[in-house]
Amino acid sequence: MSVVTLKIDGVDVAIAAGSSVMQAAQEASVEIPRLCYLEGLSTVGSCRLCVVEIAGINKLLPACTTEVREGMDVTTQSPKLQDYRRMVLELLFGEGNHVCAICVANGNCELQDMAIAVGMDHSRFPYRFPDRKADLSHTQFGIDHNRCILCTRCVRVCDEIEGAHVWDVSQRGEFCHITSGLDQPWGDVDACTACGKCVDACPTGAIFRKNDTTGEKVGDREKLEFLVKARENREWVR
Amino acid sequence: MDINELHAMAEQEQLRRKPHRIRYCTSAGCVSAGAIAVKDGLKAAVKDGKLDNEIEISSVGCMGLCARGPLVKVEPSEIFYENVTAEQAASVVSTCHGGATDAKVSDLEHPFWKLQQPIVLENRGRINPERIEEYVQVGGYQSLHKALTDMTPAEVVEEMKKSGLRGRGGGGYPTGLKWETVAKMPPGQKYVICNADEGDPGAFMDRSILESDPHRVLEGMAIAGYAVGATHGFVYTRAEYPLAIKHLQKAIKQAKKFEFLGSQIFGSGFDFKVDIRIGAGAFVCGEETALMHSIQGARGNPRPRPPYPAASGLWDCPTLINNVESFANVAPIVRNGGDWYASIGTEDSKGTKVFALTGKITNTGLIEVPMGTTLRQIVEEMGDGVPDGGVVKAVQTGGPSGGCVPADLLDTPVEYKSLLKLGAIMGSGGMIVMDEGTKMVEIARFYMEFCREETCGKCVPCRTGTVQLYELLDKISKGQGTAKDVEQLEKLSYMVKEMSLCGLGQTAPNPILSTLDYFKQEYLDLLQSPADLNGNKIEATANAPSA
Amino acid sequence: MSVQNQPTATVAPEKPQKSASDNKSKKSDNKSKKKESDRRYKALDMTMKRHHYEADALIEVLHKAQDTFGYLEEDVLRHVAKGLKLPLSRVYGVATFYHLFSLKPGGEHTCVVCLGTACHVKGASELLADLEAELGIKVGETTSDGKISLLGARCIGTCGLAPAIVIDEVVSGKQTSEETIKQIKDALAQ
Amino acid sequence: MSRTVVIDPITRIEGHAKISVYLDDTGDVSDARFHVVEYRGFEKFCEGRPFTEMAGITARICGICPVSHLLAAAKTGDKILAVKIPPTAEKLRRLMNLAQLTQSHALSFFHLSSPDFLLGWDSDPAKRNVFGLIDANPDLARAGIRLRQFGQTVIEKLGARKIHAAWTVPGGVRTPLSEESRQWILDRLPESFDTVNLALDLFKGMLDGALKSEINVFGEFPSLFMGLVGADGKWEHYDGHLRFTDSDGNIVADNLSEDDYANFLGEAVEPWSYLKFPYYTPLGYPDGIYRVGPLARLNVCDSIGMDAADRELQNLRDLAQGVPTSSFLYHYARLIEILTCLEHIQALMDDPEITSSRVRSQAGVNSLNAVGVSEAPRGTLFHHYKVDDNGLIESVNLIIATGQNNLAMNKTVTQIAKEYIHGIGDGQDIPEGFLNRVEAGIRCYDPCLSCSTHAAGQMPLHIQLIGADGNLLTERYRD
Repeated sequence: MSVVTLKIDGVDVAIAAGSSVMQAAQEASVEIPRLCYLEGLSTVGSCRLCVVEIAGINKLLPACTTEVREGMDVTTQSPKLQDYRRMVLELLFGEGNHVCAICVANGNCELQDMAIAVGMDHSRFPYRFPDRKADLSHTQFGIDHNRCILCTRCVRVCDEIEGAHVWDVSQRGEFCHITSGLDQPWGDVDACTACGKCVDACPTGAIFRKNDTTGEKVGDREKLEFLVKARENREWVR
Repeated sequence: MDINELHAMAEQEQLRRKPHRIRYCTSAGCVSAGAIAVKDGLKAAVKDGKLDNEIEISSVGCMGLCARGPLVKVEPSEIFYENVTAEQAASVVSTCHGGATDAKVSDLEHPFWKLQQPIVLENRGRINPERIEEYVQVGGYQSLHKALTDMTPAEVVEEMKKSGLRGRGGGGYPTGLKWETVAKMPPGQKYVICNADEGDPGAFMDRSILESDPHRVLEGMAIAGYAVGATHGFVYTRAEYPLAIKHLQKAIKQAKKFEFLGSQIFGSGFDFKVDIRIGAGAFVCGEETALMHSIQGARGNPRPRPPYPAASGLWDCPTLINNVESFANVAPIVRNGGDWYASIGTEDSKGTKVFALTGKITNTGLIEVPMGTTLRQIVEEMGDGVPDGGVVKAVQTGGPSGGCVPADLLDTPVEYKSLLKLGAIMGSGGMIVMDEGTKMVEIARFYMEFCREETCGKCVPCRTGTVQLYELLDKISKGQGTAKDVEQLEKLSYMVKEMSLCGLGQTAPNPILSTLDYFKQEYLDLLQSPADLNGNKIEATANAPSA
Repeated sequence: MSVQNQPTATVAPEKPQKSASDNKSKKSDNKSKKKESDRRYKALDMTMKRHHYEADALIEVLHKAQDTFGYLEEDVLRHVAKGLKLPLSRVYGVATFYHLFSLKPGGEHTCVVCLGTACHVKGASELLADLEAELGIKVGETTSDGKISLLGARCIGTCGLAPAIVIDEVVSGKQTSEETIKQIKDALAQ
Repeated sequence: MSRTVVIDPITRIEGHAKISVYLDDTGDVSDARFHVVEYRGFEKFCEGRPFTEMAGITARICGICPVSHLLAAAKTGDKILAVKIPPTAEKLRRLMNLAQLTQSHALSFFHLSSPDFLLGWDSDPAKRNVFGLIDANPDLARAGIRLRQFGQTVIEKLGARKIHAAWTVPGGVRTPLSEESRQWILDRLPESFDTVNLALDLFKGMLDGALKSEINVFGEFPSLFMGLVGADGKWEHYDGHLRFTDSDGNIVADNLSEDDYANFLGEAVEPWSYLKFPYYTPLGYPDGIYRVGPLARLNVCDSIGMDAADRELQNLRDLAQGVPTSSFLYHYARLIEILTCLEHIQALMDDPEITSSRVRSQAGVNSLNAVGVSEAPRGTLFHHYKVDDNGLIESVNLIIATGQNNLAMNKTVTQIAKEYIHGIGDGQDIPEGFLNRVEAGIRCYDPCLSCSTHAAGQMPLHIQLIGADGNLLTERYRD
């Protein structure tokens, strides 16, 4: 396997060719903000938080989908990136109805973490207050579309890891939402195995266990990575 | 089929022809202006005069001057009549035998015609798009024959590179380089896609080409397939273009019948087939990765590039994707050589470009001009300016991805580089003229409404940024905005431009940014109170027209 | 859009049957028998077969379904999902992404107002507003009697004739509100 | 010429309200009204939310007594699950409510009301607050602050936060009490007892002297009283049944269940206030006036069931020569309740089961309609939810303690205004001390207007004098 060397925020990293800038950053212990990226799942590059600057390229590129190249010089933090990331988060907070105070994921929410990481304490854009619903029809889990940021981790984990493809995105643009089955109540979808992987994959409080109340959702996100590696490498011990 | 049969087919068509032909335009523009009634009138006149053996009434595709439809052309005298009515049909028929007509003759010396240089539209008014014989009669499929028998794939690619042709869909990537990249990918399954998902409002170049000369596109695709090593092509077209779909379907059927498509074309070892895929109403599918998802039966969500389709496209195979106009240029380039094509146009931009000239302009229609023609020539000379003595305020190019060029910059030549410098783009060819009555904030809002409704919703900046941009524009245009809103509008525009995943989002703020550049005073005049945050009266500094 | 809903005429006589299958009486035997007897499902099956039941043909199949049934009702989507071996959510996601697919029945007649730039510049928005007022519905809606749907189109490519409308497949250009309203009335009277 | 005095907003209460004083032609008071002018839409925006979130949402109604809402919401949730919660969970919930009563009453007495008593009705308004109290009587002020802190810390030790601790959940509570916390509570109890006894002695002394006349003026009128009592008729704050008594100590209704609240409680609406006017339906509106809160709880119970507190209760009843019916005695009742709470906390700390880790019952939605009740510091609090099959809220009704005292509060301000305000001529200002007494009439009830209107707003003061012709004569603002 060939190895390429590159610089991430001035740190030299050597990593297998074909890896992503995101993986290289992890190797270099550089934290890159992200929401749609989850180790073990395919990448979609949709949240745009992980965009980085690469010397010699005049476009911002997402770290999760950009392959490493020999001699790359990557900057993950700059005033411009910080400013743009903050705006992305402001847009996300304005788009849904994110009320941390009563959210199951309060204190354990990646959206919240990202807001803190980029210093977003309020949104300069007006809140849209969309009329969205919660679906508690499943016996064990619930989905509250108010808190969904459309990262599609649930869609991917259900399709790629569990193989049930309960979820998909329907509609378009601002009306996009996560749909179960034929836009049925989640509890009515035959394909659901109630495995709970989407609960663990969800970065916010959108998908949760039904008995969880404020701040009680403590997602085990590493579990998916563990599961993927367990299957690939036959290592069933964490 | 071999070359002799091809020539024989052309000859036969020549022999079949009657001494006179009257061509009527069947494009949507002329049809909705009454072309069908005119056709019925022409046919009736021929029948009544028992002239069936002498005069042939035949349809052609778009002849360009849509504003003055229905258009009728008489051959071999090559006289164009404008605004023909059913009542005038009989007198037009009579002109074949020296009769007189009160139908208005089009002035072919007018700049509208004179400044055009038809390459893509070279068969305009000359062939019936539904008859392959007519295409062959004007030299059709000879370029394909030449490529397959006289040239290696590498030589074809070389000619394309020499031609300097750049992607006519809007991106402007050098076509030859793209072909070369695909050609150099390891052998195996490769695809050719013709992007006919012409979604820009105000653009109908591709529709017109497909409706009027579908074989030219198929021939271009087949040559491309040969050059890059692909055996399967797709035309992805909008469902909103039923006539284009019909003509294309018919053309494919005919081409298969005469073995211009299929296996071992012209006796070579080259196989190529073309399928049509019909879109279902999604502007974003004009984006190449979204388009490929759509062909594969999925939601039209774009994906990050790289990998580019040339490396990994349809079903992860190397895929060449060009738009209709690009493919329509291929046959002439192969026929006449890349150097010939490169001799037309300017240093930066070679060849010709087709534009749909619309909006507040007298001569709306379809034109093909050499690169380097100035906007002023197009708008004022060819288009005869704004009707009823109005004044041009701006010209919008590139649709929702483009920008507005103000009237004082109309001397800018049509070139990729010079348009980009003005914050506009070449785009696919929509050119919309706006007069003094046009409110630029309103125009920006219109385009943002379009983008807001057409964003696929995958990436955050585009999905929700367009909504917030629209709301800001709406607020400002209603006179409820503040200086802070204008500042936020600009900041957010840059963010959406730089952060969005695909071309739709990356260019969506262009109409805002270019109107902010050239017409900022119009924004400021709409503010709640014309004062900045410090209470000072605000006025735009640069390029503000006196309005 | 202009090309959708064209089989209105063929769908209309079968309406009672359709509304029966709409009834959510979940007696599957009854339903599958009905399906077998429904030649529209046969037509759909033939299209799927022609595409070798390839999942990639989903959009082609949905086009056919929309043409055949007039709109994509739930049973049809299920049938397609089963035929192409696709997850329901995937089929639903695709069906709702594209504007030409409709999950609700449209009106007997359609009036499409082109809202492209050229038409916009020449007053299409005002035209649309007048039609909305006349018909008492918003763009994208169907009158309560199911007679006519009012739709907007991105650009129908007849910019030379702006503002343009399409009533039941027929394009008319250079419209005024009065002319369009008259054409609608004529269409409804037929 | 007649006119109206408006005090808006009233200070040293939770929330935003104003008082209008209507003067007749002679400048005497003809009427006075207590208006609540805030509005919030809690009942509306809970619709469509999972019932499990109700504790978190409704706790946000108020920063002073969120525990009351947590408990009412959790109890309503228990009923939706149709489970019996583990015994330790009930004890811990009780512990939290006792701590909440303690801290809220301490706040009311020491921070909000005692400046009037200790510094004087007519003292400088700029110093007539807890800071003035610290200057004048630092030991008492500090003890009061520490007593409140004790209550808050107990809440924090249970729920990990001082306010809005989302710790009570349908089915029980989220975390058990640690041995360490139990020990901390035990350690701090003696000091707390000392403080409340000090305050009791001080206040009792004043009731015999400086504040003697106020008892007859601040809301002295007959009315019904409502509150929870235990199965044995003892003082209750968490469970039990509802009882109405009258001013003579007769039991008017007993063994009422909160489930049937709609049968005996009506809610009237007046155009001049966002605060509803609940009344006891058998007597109609406005004759069905009843009072809730500390004094009502002491009036409806047979006894408290704790030694020291029962001694003080007897003292109160002796002072009133029967049933205490003056709202001024709410202050006294509050101190007695603090003592009661401390004794109950002491008892719970001695219960070996209190640190058990079995604190939560799990179940699905089993009942679609449920009413929960708890005794908040200010009185009885009802939560009524209807949910769909999946547990999403379809409708919510909240009946808040303060609202139930609305009729009584209006009656009290009228009574006080008539007593102190006479012959106010045109252009003549009302002495500030008089206005302060009118406000203090409201503070007897320690109203929580945020809760009662589910409202948002600030709390400055606004007074208006309005003539008989309805014209505004003068205004005064206090920020």
